[in-house]
Amino acid sequence: MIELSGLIEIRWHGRGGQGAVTSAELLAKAAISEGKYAHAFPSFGPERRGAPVLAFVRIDSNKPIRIRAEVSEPDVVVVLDPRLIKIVNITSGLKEGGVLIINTRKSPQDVQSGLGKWMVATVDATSIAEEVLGVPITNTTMIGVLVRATGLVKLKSLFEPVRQRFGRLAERNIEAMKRAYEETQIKEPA
Amino acid sequence: MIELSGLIEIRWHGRGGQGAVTSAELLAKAAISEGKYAHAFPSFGPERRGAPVLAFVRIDSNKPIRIRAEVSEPDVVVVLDPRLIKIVNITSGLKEGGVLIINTRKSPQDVQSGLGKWMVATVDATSIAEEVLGVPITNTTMIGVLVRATGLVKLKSLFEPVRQRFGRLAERNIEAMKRAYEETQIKEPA
Amino acid sequence: MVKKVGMETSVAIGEVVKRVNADVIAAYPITPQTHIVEHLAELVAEGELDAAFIPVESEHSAMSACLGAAAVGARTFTASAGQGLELMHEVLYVASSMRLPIVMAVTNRALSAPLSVWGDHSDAMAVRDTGWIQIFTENGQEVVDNVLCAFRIGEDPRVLLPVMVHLDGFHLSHMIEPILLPEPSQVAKFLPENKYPLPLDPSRPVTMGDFGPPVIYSEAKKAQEVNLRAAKEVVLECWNEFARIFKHSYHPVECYRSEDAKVLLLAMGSFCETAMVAVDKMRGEGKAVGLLRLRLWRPFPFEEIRKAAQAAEVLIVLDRAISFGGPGGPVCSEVRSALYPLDKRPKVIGFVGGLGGRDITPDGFEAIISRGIEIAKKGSKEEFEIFGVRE
Amino acid sequence: MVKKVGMETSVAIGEVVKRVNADVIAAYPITPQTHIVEHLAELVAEGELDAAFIPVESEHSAMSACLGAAAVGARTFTASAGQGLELMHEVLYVASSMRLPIVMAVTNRALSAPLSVWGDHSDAMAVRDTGWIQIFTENGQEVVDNVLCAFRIGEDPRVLLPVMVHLDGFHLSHMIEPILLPEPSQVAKFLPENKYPLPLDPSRPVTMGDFGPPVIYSEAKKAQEVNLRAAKEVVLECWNEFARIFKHSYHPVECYRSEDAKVLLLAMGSFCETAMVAVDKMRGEGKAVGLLRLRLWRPFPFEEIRKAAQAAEVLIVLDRAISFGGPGGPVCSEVRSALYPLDKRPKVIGFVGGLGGRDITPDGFEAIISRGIEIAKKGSKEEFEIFGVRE
Amino acid sequence: MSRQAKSESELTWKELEIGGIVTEPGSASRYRTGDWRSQRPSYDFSRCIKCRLCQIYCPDGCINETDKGYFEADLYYCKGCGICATECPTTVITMVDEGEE
Amino acid sequence: MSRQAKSESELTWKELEIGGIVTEPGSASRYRTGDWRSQRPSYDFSRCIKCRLCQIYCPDGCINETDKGYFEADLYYCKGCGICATECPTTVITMVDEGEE
Amino acid sequence: MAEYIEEEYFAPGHRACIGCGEALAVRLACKALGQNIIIVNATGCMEIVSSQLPYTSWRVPWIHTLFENTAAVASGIEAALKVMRGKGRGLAQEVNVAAIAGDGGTSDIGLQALSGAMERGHDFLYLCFDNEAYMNTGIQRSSSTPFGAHTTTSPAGRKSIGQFSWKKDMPAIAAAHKIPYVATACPSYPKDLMRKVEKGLKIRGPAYLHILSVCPIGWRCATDLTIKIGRLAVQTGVFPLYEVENGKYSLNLDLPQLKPVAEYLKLQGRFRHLSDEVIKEIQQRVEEEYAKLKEKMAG
Amino acid sequence: MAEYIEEEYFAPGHRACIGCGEALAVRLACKALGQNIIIVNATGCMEIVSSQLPYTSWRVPWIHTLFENTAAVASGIEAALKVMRGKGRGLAQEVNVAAIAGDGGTSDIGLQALSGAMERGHDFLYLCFDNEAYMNTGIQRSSSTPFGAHTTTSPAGRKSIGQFSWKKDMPAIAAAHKIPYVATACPSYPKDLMRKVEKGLKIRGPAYLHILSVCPIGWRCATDLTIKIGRLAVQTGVFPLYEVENGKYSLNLDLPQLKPVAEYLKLQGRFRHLSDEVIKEIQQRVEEEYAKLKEKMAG
Ligand SMILES: Cc1ncc(C[n+]2csc(CCOP(=O)(O)OP(=O)(O)O)c2C)c(N)n1
Ligand SMILES: Cc1ncc(C[n+]2csc(CCOP(=O)(O)OP(=O)(O)O)c2C)c(N)n1
Ligand code: SF4
Ligand code: SF4
Ligand code: SF4
Ligand code: SF4
Repeated sequence: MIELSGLIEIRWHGRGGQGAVTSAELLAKAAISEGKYAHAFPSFGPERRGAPVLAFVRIDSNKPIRIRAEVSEPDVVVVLDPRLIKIVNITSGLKEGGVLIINTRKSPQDVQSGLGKWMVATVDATSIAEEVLGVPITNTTMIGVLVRATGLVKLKSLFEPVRQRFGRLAERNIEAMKRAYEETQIKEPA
Repeated sequence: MIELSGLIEIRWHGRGGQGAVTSAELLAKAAISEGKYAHAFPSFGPERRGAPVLAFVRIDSNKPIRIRAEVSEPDVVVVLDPRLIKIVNITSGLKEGGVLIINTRKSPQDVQSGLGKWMVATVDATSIAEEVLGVPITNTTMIGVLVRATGLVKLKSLFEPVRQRFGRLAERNIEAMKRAYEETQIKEPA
Repeated sequence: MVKKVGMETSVAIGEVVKRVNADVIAAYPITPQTHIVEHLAELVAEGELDAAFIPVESEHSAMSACLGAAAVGARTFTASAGQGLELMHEVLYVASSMRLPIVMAVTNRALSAPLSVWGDHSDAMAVRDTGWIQIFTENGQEVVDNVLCAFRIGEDPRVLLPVMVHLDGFHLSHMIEPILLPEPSQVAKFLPENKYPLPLDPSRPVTMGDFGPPVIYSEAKKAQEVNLRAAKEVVLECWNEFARIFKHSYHPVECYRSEDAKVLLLAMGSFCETAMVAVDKMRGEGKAVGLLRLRLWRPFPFEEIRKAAQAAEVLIVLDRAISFGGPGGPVCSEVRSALYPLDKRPKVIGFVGGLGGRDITPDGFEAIISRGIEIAKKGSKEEFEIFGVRE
Repeated sequence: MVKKVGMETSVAIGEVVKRVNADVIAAYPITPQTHIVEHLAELVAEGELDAAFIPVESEHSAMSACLGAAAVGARTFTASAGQGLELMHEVLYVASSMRLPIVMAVTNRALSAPLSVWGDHSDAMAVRDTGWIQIFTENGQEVVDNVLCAFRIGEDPRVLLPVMVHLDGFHLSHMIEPILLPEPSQVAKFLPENKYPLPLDPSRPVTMGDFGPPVIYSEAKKAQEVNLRAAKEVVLECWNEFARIFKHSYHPVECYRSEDAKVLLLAMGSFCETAMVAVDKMRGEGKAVGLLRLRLWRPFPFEEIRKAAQAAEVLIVLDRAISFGGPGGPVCSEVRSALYPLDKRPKVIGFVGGLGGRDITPDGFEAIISRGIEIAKKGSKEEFEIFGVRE
Repeated sequence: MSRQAKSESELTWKELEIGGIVTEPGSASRYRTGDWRSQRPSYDFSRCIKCRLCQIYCPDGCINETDKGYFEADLYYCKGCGICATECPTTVITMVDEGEE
Repeated sequence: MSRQAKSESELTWKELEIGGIVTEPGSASRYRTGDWRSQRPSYDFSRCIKCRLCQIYCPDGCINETDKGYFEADLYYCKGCGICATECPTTVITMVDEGEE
Repeated sequence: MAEYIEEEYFAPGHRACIGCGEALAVRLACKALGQNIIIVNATGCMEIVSSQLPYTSWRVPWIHTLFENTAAVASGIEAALKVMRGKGRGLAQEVNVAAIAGDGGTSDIGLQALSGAMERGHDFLYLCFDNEAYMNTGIQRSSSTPFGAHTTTSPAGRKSIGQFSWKKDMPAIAAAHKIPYVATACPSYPKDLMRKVEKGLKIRGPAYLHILSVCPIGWRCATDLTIKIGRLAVQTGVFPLYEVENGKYSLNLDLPQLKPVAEYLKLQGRFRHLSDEVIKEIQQRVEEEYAKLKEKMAG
Repeated sequence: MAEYIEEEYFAPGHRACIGCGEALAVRLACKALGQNIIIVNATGCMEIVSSQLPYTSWRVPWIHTLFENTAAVASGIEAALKVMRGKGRGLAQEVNVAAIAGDGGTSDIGLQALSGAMERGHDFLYLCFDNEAYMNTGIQRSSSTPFGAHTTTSPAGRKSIGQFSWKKDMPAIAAAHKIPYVATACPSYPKDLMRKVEKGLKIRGPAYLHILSVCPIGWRCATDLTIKIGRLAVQTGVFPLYEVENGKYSLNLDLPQLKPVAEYLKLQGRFRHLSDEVIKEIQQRVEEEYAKLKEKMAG
């Protein structure tokens, strides 16, 4: 787990329909429920099912957040779909010492050469999601990794938002999140 | 015939559908064709067939006309329909020494007591129109009286505008106009 | 010389549209615009004008049909007023931002509620952001001349913008008055053929009306804005050329007896002529008053207004529209804004009057001027005053 | 104490509408307004809100259905944006002049063409003459609070006017952020029942929406205008009362670090918060800059603006809309107009930026302020400048 | 109520109801449309069969039943269209010119 | 033409065509929708009867005839919907996961 | 006619033209609409002639807002009344809602609002008073203007025979919306008209009534012929009186023998220019349409 | 299929969702529209995905202006081309004009413009791509959304079964305008679709083609089922393929035995909440409508 302080900016990479916005939303809600300042929002546009999309979260423990621009220099990047890595520049603007969180079967070390200056956390979220949820939708699962790697919020702070959002499917999502939390592999920055 | 000079303002009284606007229009066109400045316009509004309506003409031999307000203090008033006399105040604002032109079977003297300060010209335009045009529409007929009483334009200046407007019915309208011109009875102001 | 002929201004507009050989007229009836399109319908029915007259089912569609016609390069005309102009409000922005030259005569009319068919400038002011060129006129001749100019201005390859010619409802549209129509030979000389540079054409397929993401929308808007402002030069050029051929000159701001005037009145449209009568009278009484007649409303003539107004002590602006709860009259507000940077600048006093067809007589104008002078001296409790309302 | 909850602002609006127990919601979908009405549809479908949700076939009908509902005394809500607000343009005038209280959330969006679904203030500015009360907001909480206030203000028997609450499209509408919803008990205390004084009712037949001839139209318009201006007092009263109950106060013009500022920036909407960051930074560098956040746009707060701005040397106004070919930014123009009568007044420098969803960062605001100061000193060739466009 | 009793040229802006609402139902019945008339119905009730058709068909709704059960136009409103005369199955009604004074 | 060759983030306001008109037909074909894909069609052409149904039904119109008369997706565009696979009457096509790298 | 309703809810003093068939139709319809009604009126003749500030001809609650949105305003009223009644707010009793408009306000500029309101199933009665042109603005063609008619925007001329298109079949369009009640009426048949208004009010859901209304001004006919010409429209088959109830057609006045259309046309100046050929063409089309209508009765 | 047209006038690189049936329908229609065409497109999915500045998917002249005015813009183009050709200005050859829009742009907000254009008899082909909701803005109900379907503005809930109204019958409404050609199509039947497009182009006067287009996003179905679901819509009688030529109906694919509607519904998440009762109700209504349609074929 890495120490992040002040205003933390997080960028999600996903595809239209994969729920990147939802995970951003859940994280922000969790942070807010802990009394933090936070907000979340999607990349605004008419992106269609399948197209690469972004979502953003900002969290600050101390003061209200006044910037609503898209995050261009994130502290944390979360990648929901491993196939995006070769398509979009996922580390664009990622701050030195920042955290890269990827859904992949690979270990952090294998992810790529050149990712040395960032902490890297990986998990095979697709398999977890398929096992636990029955569908390869990894947006909730990946929050578990994020929590593990950054400690930005407490895992249990997510339970209420997840329950509100998913109703009878909530418990399974929580389980997936927990499993991801457990199975996360982390490589500290070089 | 009375001497009128400078800016002459004329008000027509008719009913929706009786063609007061047309006669105002014809007069203005005739005046313009004589090189005068003139304009004509209806009382603006959604007056329905049968309702009392107004139309206005201004003529000036020397300078452009800059006022477009309705005429409230006319030099000349023309009444197309004798039944209007008891309904609307036809002499409202009529200038002293002005001219009152009425379609009526009556002689000018009989028209009403109290009209003494104006020149009064009358003709039985309804009968003329019925005889010559076959319908009791007196708008063109009454122009003949106006020309006779005021000399504002030459009678023949009206022929072209009438022809343009009425096509094959023009000649009969001209005839009616001429007859009215002939049959006009005039009483000078007291 | 050709003689002026007595003619209803609405009819005269139709005659101009005939003389420029318009291709498409799409219009929906509304008082007081009807006589214009009725005359056009007749010209087409009689074969005097070879144009498509599209009797659309609403003004929204009127302007939309005009968009389509202009996009294939047709010379396109329409007319509307009041509620009609409002109903096509959304479409107006598209015409200008897609750079489609369309000429529209607007017989200015008040807006509902209450429903009024009579004239004021509410409709014209409600479209002042839409990116159209807007020209105001004061009498039938000006209407005729400027409808002709509108085609030339709008279709100019440097401009390619839609143009509104504003004439006051009834007070101009329904007037029979002396009018000199342009001769065909003059029109031929004055008005080139309409050649839209990139029309819809299967032999050279273009895509019109794209979707503009944030990364490019601002660029498109700046291009539009710069283009519209630059159109002022073309308007001036057109009016100069018009003066050469037709011997009548037009300017964005017309100054009447304003030379040494301490007090200026600024007005637009048909009231200007009435106001002249008042100015003449007051001048006769030795009062140093003058009149500014604002003719080119969009693009707004900043320099001309500053030049015309800055020497005065008091500038009284009469608006025929209210921006409710806002600055009062929009014209007054924009004039103030334009004069704001000047070091020496007149006091600007705003009046609103002549709403929904209420007349203002020469005496009324005198009263406005006098009251304006009084306010300039003593101030007023109100940001602006509404003239001639029963208290 | 109740805790703030993370919630999308659009959803929060729906929650407020539920808490005020609205009777009728008539709306047509348009990005970025959709989440508001979708949430309301869901609340109605789940029986959480006992209201008629009318899924009309266009925005013109959305506002028209609202007119009807308000005329029988229903508490009425709708939401729209951009093209939708444009399509109902004609109807907006009617709502205000017939004095029908309707609350509308407007998720500000740019206007076509090119088509843009993203935020700017073109749509809000395009309706500035329509006689509505218009309130701008800067974050989700302000949206929520002001939607609640809008019902109270609009339905107040002294007001009886429709109210728009403006929230920037996406930047406010689509944000999940901390929000405190009003408690039912607070709502009960704060918001009286809607009692339209003269509703359509067979037991007391009234005629609404007459035809107004020239002899009476001006009187109707003056009544409307006076009433809208007077509404400012009720707005202030409402915000005071709001502060009493909810412990959060609102003002027509919010001053941020403007005390001794020589240079002021004026902005509206969500950009205000970003601008604060820039102001803080510049203050940190010892620069005497401050920020004015204009919140009440209609009725325009003349006194408050004058008071807030007159001591500054330079006032930089950022508009997110262009009045094409006109004064540039409408806000800048109106501010200039309002300050015009002052003897000592700031230089007012106009910028347009943030069109069609283009972001302005804190650095961008710094650049605007610096450039504004430069223009104030050296002048500019342009009447206003468009910020952040690729040259 | 009392407000509407003032005519359109007297009402001040302060006297108008909110939004220009008119609160007196049917107040237009003060307006004398009889002034529009050029012809007037005249009656020979001897032929009247009291079928009421004239009353039904009058666009101005101004035909009232008399004490004797006949139907007669209220000349305050009658515009003189002649429909009643044309539709009367027993030619009770003839239209006569209003005359000059 | 050359204008449109610039991307949306390069074009200046002066470079836009009048009214934002796009003069290069079909220029969107520069846009790589293949990036959207999670699955990819893979072929066993031995079963192919050249009925062309896959080509007809592809929403992205990205199936081309090969030299041998088979039909194969252009992966620059193919979004991986799976329609071709589902509609192929002889199951020539199977969708396979794109995999990570 | 025992069932004649004495009350006049549309007060005299209205400013409709002399002999106006539309005013008559409104007057009769109002009798059947009764007191427990809210009327929404589109801009047009009937609105203008009845509501000049500070006067009103209406003795029932009435609202006018714009030209094109009548059905939408009615939607809002209907929905509001219903939900408020449920909440114990507003009016306690069920109140009927009627929307009225001219043919222009119905078949052209107001069609979309009407279609939307019908589709959503609002419980209201829509009355189209069809005088076959935009009369309020001075006789411009609408899509309801019959073929060949001269109007100011479909003038007869060297290159024009007047209206170029066949009258839009609004009742058919309304019926295609599958609403429970569609009917035609004409004030020349007052009993029939009032019965249909009453029926339309009683129906749950949208009802549409299309009322042919002679306009002596626009049709260029004598003011006393209003009733007669309406009757001829029906008797010639130009405007058959029928009802469509839940998709089922029924003819209210079956005419074994249609009168020649020429009898109808010749009384009207707007058709004066038509040649015998064209009249024949019209005759044929009328017969065809009438036959199709009768087929639907059967079907 | 010898008649398959190779040319793609709707270029790949468009941004429609994976498996979009509407994009397929447009692509196929474009083949039949050919090169000698001008296309007018309403705002909606197809416009957004095909025309993002500075790119375009269109290889034929194409214009988009607004959401609700497509048929009116097409009117202007058609009328202008015709008159200019007559004057020897503009394009020398006759060019076809097509207007395309979604179901929202057709049956709701664009209905009036369409009705007006049909009434005026413009020579153009209107194509409605019906994906049964406002998809571009995120699946809100339109009047073309079928009964019971869940959308974001007709959500299923404790007090709602989803869409409350029956699908508006746009082809019937178009046919009530008495235009020469009305037809339905679906890209699952590509030959039929293209034939109808070609026919619609050839007809003089207005032609209307209503094309059911599966939207995997809005219908909540697998992206590879687009064709299959379209086929089921036809085979269950939910969306019969037919033509109306000058008022005469003909069925293009008569099905002796309709498949159960449930087969169609169960593949789509938007109907997931429906009870067996409701499905039965739908089944019944589908059968009724189908029977009525067959009656019209006979009649
Ligand atoms: C948006 C708009 N366009 C045009 C008008 C002008 N207008 C008012 S009434 C009318 C004609 C009404 O015709 P119709 O609906 O047939 O009714 P009628 O007057 O014939 O009874 C027109 C064109 C308007 N008020 N609003
Ligand atoms: C006046 C207006 N209102 C609303 C919108 C927002 N809008 C754009 S596309 C769209 C939905 C389109 O739906 P449909 O016509 O069915 O086409 P689809 O996207 O489903 O293909 C909406 C509501 C708009 N652009 N303009
Ligand atoms: S003449 Fe006409 S208005 Fe007079 S009573 Fe007879 S029907 Fe009525
Ligand atoms: S998977 Fe879909 S997009 Fe790819 S080739 Fe097959 S049908 Fe086309
Ligand atoms: S114009 Fe026709 S419909 Fe209108 S009031 Fe006059 S007669 Fe009646
Ligand atoms: S939302 Fe539906 S119709 Fe629109 S592009 Fe996606 S799949 Fe196609």
